[in-house]
Amino acid sequence: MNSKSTEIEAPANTIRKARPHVNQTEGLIFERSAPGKRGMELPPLDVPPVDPARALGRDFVRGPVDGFPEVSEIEVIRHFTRLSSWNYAIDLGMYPLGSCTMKYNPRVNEYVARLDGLASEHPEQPVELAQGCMRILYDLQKCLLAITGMDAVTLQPVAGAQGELTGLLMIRAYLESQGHGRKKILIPDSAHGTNPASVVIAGYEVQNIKSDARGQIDTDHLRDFTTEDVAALMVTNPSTLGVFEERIAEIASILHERGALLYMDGANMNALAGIARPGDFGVDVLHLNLHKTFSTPHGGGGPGAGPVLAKKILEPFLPVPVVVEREGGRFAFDHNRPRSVGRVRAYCGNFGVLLRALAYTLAYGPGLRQATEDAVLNANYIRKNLEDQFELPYNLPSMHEVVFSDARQKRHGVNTMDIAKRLIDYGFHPYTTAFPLIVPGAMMIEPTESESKEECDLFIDAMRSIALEAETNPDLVKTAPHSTRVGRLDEVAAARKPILRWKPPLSK
Amino acid sequence: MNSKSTEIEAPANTIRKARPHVNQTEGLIFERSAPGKRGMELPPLDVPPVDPARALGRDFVRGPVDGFPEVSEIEVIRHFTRLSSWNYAIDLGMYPLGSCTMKYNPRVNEYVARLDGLASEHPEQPVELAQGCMRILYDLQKCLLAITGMDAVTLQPVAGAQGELTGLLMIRAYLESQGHGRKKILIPDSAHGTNPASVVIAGYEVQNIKSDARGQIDTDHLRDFTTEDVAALMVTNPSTLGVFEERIAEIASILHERGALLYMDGANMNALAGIARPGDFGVDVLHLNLHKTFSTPHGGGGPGAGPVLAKKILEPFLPVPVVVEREGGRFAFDHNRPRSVGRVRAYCGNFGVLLRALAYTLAYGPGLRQATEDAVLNANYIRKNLEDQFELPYNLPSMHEVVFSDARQKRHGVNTMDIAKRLIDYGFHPYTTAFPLIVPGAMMIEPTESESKEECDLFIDAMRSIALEAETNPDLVKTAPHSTRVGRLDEVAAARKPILRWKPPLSK
Amino acid sequence: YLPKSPSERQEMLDAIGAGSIGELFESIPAEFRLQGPLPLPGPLSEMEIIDYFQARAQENSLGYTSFLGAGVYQHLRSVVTDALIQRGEFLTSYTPYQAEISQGTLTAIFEFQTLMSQLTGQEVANASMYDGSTALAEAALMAERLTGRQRMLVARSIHPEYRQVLGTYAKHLGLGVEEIGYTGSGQIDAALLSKQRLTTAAAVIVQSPNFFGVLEDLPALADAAHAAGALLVATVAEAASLGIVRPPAEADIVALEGQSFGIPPSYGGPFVGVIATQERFVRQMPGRLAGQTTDAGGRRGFVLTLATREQHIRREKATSNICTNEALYALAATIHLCLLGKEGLRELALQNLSKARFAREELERIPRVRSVFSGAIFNEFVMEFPRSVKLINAALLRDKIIGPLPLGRHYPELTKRGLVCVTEMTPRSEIERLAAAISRVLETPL
Amino acid sequence: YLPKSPSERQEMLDAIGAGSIGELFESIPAEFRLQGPLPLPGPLSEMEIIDYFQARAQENSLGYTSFLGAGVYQHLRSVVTDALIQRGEFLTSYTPYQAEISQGTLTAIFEFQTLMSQLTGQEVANASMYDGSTALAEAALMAERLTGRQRMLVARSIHPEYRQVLGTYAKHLGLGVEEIGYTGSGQIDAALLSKQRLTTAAAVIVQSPNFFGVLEDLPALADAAHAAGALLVATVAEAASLGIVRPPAEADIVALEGQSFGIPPSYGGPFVGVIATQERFVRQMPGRLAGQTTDAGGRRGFVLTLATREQHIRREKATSNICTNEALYALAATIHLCLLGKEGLRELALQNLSKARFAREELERIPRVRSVFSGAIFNEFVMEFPRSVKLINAALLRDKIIGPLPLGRHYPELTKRGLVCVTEMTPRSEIERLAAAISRVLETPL
Ligand SMILES: Cc1ncc(COP(=O)(O)O)c(C=O)c1O
Ligand SMILES: Cc1ncc(COP(=O)(O)O)c(C=O)c1O
Repeated sequence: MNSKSTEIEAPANTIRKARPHVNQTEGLIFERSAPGKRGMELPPLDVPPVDPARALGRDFVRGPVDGFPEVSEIEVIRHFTRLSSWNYAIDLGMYPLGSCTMKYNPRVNEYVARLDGLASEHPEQPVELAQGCMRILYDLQKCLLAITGMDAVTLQPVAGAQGELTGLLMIRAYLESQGHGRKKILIPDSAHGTNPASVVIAGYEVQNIKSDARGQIDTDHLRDFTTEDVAALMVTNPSTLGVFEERIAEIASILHERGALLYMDGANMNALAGIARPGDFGVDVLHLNLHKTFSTPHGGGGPGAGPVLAKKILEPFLPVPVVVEREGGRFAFDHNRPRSVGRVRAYCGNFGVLLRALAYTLAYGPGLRQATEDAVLNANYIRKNLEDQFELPYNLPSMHEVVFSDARQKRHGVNTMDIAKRLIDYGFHPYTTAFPLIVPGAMMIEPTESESKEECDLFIDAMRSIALEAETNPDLVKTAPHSTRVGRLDEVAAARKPILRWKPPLSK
Repeated sequence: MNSKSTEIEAPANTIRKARPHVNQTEGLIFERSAPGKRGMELPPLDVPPVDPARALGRDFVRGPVDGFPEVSEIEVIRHFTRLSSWNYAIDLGMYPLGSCTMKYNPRVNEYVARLDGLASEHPEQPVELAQGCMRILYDLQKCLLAITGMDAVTLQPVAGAQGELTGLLMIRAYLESQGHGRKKILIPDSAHGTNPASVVIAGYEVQNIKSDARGQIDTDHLRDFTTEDVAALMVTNPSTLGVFEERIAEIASILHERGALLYMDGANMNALAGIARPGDFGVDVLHLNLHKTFSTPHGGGGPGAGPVLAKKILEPFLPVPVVVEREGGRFAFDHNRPRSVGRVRAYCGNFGVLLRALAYTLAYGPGLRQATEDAVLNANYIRKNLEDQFELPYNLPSMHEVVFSDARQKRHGVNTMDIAKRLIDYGFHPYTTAFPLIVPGAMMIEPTESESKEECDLFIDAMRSIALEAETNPDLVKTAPHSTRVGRLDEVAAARKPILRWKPPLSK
Repeated sequence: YLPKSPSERQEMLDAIGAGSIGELFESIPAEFRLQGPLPLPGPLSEMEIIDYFQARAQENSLGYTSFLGAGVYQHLRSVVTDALIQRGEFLTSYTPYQAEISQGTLTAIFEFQTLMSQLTGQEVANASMYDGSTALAEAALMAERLTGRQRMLVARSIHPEYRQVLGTYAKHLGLGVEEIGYTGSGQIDAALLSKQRLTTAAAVIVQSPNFFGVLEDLPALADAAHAAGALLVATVAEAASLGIVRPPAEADIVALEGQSFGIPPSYGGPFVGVIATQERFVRQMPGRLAGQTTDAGGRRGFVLTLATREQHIRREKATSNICTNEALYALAATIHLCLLGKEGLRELALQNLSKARFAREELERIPRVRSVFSGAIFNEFVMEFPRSVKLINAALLRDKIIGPLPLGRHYPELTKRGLVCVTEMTPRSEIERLAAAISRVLETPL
Repeated sequence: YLPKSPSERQEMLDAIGAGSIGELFESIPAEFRLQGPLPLPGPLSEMEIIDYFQARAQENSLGYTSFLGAGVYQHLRSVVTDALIQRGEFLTSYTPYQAEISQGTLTAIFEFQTLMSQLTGQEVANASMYDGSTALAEAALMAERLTGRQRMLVARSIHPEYRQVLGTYAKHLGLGVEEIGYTGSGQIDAALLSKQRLTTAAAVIVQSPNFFGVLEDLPALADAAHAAGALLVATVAEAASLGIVRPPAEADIVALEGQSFGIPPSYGGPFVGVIATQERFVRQMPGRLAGQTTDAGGRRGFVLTLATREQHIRREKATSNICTNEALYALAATIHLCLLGKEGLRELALQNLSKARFAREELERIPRVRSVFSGAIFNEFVMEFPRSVKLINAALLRDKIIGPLPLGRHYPELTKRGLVCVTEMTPRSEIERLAAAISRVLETPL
């Protein structure tokens, strides 16, 4: 606890969900190093040792790596155990980061991903000895096709952004095969930052289009913008406001009429799985974020997987290879796909993530619908209980997330980031603050289906209490968090003179 | 942090090893229960279901268990993850509980203990299908015999206390076989509480004997006490003062001359492994605490294993069964031991603990000696750096632990428990306070070999800083800890009107 | 595993003022100090350790289907339980003597006590005893303390190894152990429990379901015992039965084995024992107890309590010598039961009940194979075969089946009888395979 | 996995004021709302899920010894790494945007960046890229941004799939990719890198050890490139080589695959990619970076920094579209390297070196089998066989051996050549078994 800030600490009893508790300090692992300590032994070498300078040539050899750590096993265990205790996590509580779908990561998925015979398999081993892996890929493909209502799929992209790139390249390859050299991709102003960034890597130009007053795509504008030069529209549905694009069918036909395609960013599929299928409402290609909707663990920033699903017309353009079923139920890789966009990653993508996503899907089966319903229920419950305290800039019905703004709290000089930081003291991870850009001071809250009513109620209480604090004691909120082992960190200084690695002290 | 106590908080910068950090609150799991929630699904029943009332008879059936929890998997994960974050542990830092040998618990031991083919094995399966388990037992036996220099061993006892009982029963059986119906066991006043308690269950009487001024067994007294009625002396060596019984050979001969035996409580074997063997200095029977010296994890209070090692004369009296090697390297159980004391536990004892102890021994091999040396080095280093601040009631050379007393701090009204609690604020688990009884206000510190010099230095700093606080700000120490999510708990109230279980609220 | 560099060792020796590490061991008489290294295998690297144990695992029963129970059961376990008990904060902590930094363990213990009380129908339960066998022995000693009587009337239908342990504990304390036989139902022969015999007995001791898988009539036994001032001690070795079977609420002391709750067989241990009883007997109960209390700020917390029963306070006057117990497996059982929950517990028990009935019927169909006892069973039962169970089992091994437990070793009167166990983990197809394999064996002449 | 009871759902609906859950979905046009359940398998219980995947594992290569490398390596892993990355606090946290409750992840990332800088001899490294193949593609785009030139000179000895990915990324950005062949040493044919050609090139792109296992002469290549204002981009697919092989310090950008550092093969992913470079290039570097800073009290802490390079701030002007990366495996690599340490890293590399030499000699002893390239190797090498490698491999399967990778598919000029990999995990006896098996196969006429 910052000694400075204790003075303005609110009465402890308003915070029910968390209390400070003693926590271990720990430096960098390099600071524990001492010559001769070891954390791991190797089995003895069972062939004659070679002299590296002889074997490689003097110019190719390096000496011991300067500054590399020398620590014992228990020091490694303690180092990372202590570090871990400084993290918030889904296993500790609600993590309502909007657009991130931080849901429960089932433990059995970790177990099966580590099975000998799965984790141990080499991607180049003969297909006769990889039928198990291939069947996992194939079964997952079938599930994803059923959930999205699409016709074709690639599991190779390893994140949402790579899925976007892959989908865009497929669109490009398709249009070029039709003889259309189109140049632009339309992107609503509410889109996630990866969308425009992916467009550029796909060699397209970004054309931003504004949302209407209700936060939906303005179909009139869309008509105007959809020129001959437009290859596709990238739509996020439900949008990043958590709202379903009601005119999605109309949007699709506007595009299709003009020979353009509809790309859907499926990051928000947690609002639809089991309820509605993008394939039914005119989407030509979409990606899924398996590390969101399909519960694979985020691991502090990855890994993920971003499969791309497409309509029949785009199938020839899928990345190579494609897993196919041959007669007798054997699986094979089809490399011979001349119209393919090529490879977007070596091997079969993030197999370990794909496997977990399949485990997740099998656990629910058709019951995925209930998960989706609960996710939407939670978001609406939170919305209902907070809408008298926080500004709702767009008030169409919410699906899996709700986006407020800090407009009311701003009057007291308290912004969304301050409220977010104060939530930490209340025992929660903050919501998403940076995004969507069409909402200044956005507070994007996605509880997911994994939160109990009790956890939602505690969150509501915390938010209401902070709203009150913003009025009565704004400084308390503006200097939050007060209960963490470090206070707000100086990001400006970090960027101005970046220190991006540890270096041995000069005295040595 | 207790709001009350913050006022008397010392300047934070004296505490280097820990800081408070936000920590999740959590009630009892029963308080999360709601009808219909489930944490685990069963595979479907593949035989016809029976009606329990029919199958068992109406009088033998019960209804759903009242008050039993109904919670989901994520709630269980969070509940126990949150709970765990309230615990201190060896994985977090030094745990210098004297006599408890809290050393690093190697992770690979957890891995091998869970291997399919080991964790899955049933103790009644045919020995042809249990050769792997039996070889583990046999190999461990050989290691323990080598380390202790004894002749015979049983792995059946599942804790130190049960080892004591087993050893005493063997002594009793042996003496009775010699026609001596002796009645008493001598126990030094420094002994652990389990020693006298075990003596009673073995059907013996306890005769306490006083230590001499140096904390050692007074051999003159011993001579006087060792009458015809004395079956054995139970000695802890090194003693619970952490001091080697220098006259151990003399002690053994006094007993042996009078037909009595020497039992050694081997809880402190961490001072001797690889350095000296009890079999060499006259011990007739001893137990080891594998959950101490051999690093099997304590798990918040168990499991353990307390193998008993004995000299040849006691071998016929070992509990049944005994693992033996038959020709062709096959292993078998010998049940046919008519002079055995019988069984002390069903099956083969705590196999999973025994297995871990073997893994530990194999990791070190003869290098166990280095571990012992480091343990003794750490204890002496701490002693050296604290002996000007704390009273050393007995000042013979320390081995693996050092015992101070609170005599100096008492002058300021600060006792060993207060210092212990204040250590918590400094990021340490306290030392042992309750014991040995011959040191009023004991502070029994056992660092083990697992602590780095840096961790020892931090501990020394903490203790010296607390010594200073005891003089300058005794109240700060007396009301510690100040950094934990709950403050000192009222143990008297807990014992006066015991609440030993949760009950559903009456309103329901 | 040692966190010191050679130069740090030297620095520390210098600080101590010792010339060498040997100096620190000089209090050990020179003749007892080892000169050479110990003759031990190793040191092995992590990978070699794994190789050693993997090789051992291959020498066991991988790939076999087993029908063994008899006190150790193959039940469903969740990977969640194992993931949680491996968290260092639980795994590598000591007994929670320092409550302020042990609330995790203490809260879990309190929950364990609650669950065990709920399951057994008793008012309080401890956390924990070593296992079922030692819990039973300790329960007998407790009965002696409570009644002041020394004679124990022990059902022959109790697990033979439990009885052996009880015998070991009882022997030198002057406790008499009298065995009470069983009837054709497989239950204790209540007719042998005459009022006269009971009047000087500390307790009637039974197991339910008993070693033959048969449920005992506890209410009736309790009535008989109580009428004569004796106690009823009930042991439960198959705790999964408590999901559907009437709890031993009428017993005065329950000694329970908790292995069925998420704990692997692990060749016989570690498991977790429990003693549960009535509140009025709690001060004679052995073992650790967590109790609820508050701190100065009124916040709820838990502490170890009633320690005046325990060896570290009372020494030779303690209720038991137990110190280290099976806390981690009490935690595992707690997590497991929370996952299973009210419905799952019942459903699991029902599956066992249904499968055991199914299996018994399948086996009864085999000519000359018949069910032995008429009493109600949970998931185990005794079958009689036309030839030695050992011989049959030897043949079954060829089918990778570990057959029924031969009862002859412990019950000479029950040769050619075997104890069969099936749980929710035994697929129907394996039950059918067992029946078919036994048929085949019996068709082959000796 | 859902934490709600039916009555809680109803309560919440009531609070919202919705008559049914369906009402909450009314913003989806009715025609798009599914009527029936999805045609998906399941729901499966935990045990059934395990059964499904265990069955799949049996359909793979359990029990086979493999000599495959080619970008994915079987190296020693410690159970410690896996235990630590499974701690919920690491496993189930998001990208550390909120620094005050993410210091664990941020500190580990900072350590990862340091380790990668140390290993590659570069000044800074990011954390992280998807894998080696995409890191290489991104490195090429970075070279284009840094030089303003569009032509890439790409060694044919780079991993074919890495080249394919590079091709996919380059294609629509108007980047030219020119392939540069190799010589008899197995190294890039430096003679083809004329000054003229280099003057308009953004970068020379090589891999070292390259796909044939041969080390490239990076200092010389760097000199040539720099003299013409081009950059040298080096990719490292076998990062374990950095324990003994001179680091690519002279390269301007290093694209590294970190799978060798404690990450299982897992049929090709997830792995972890890294881009390392010089400080002066950092603002053109893609991917996440943690930097050191302080809080108001002067306490050290770490934050994500230089985010103005990234898509969530810069959108279409970002250095890359990467967002989610491979943080958990960056953590795994960090833990693994801390365990291995300075000595272990070197010892492991030396073991690889020694075993590969031993294996090559063993295979060279077989008549008509010869080593193809003369350049220095680390743990992989190319052998020429007297017949198709595919045929040989098919025969080796009978011995439960997965043989050399046939090079013909990607290098038509290298039919009958196979790439052999041995690591510290390949026991000598298995190497000998491979040699013996190949001998036997070759003795059998076709
Ligand atoms: C709406 C949306 N689109 C795309 C992405 C990018 O996905 P990824 O991070 O997997 O690249 C995200 C994730 O942050 C997102 O929220
Ligand atoms: C000296 C000594 N003897 C005996 C014991 C009892 O061992 P256990 O707890 O394994 O029963 C202990 C452990 O606390 C001890 O420290």
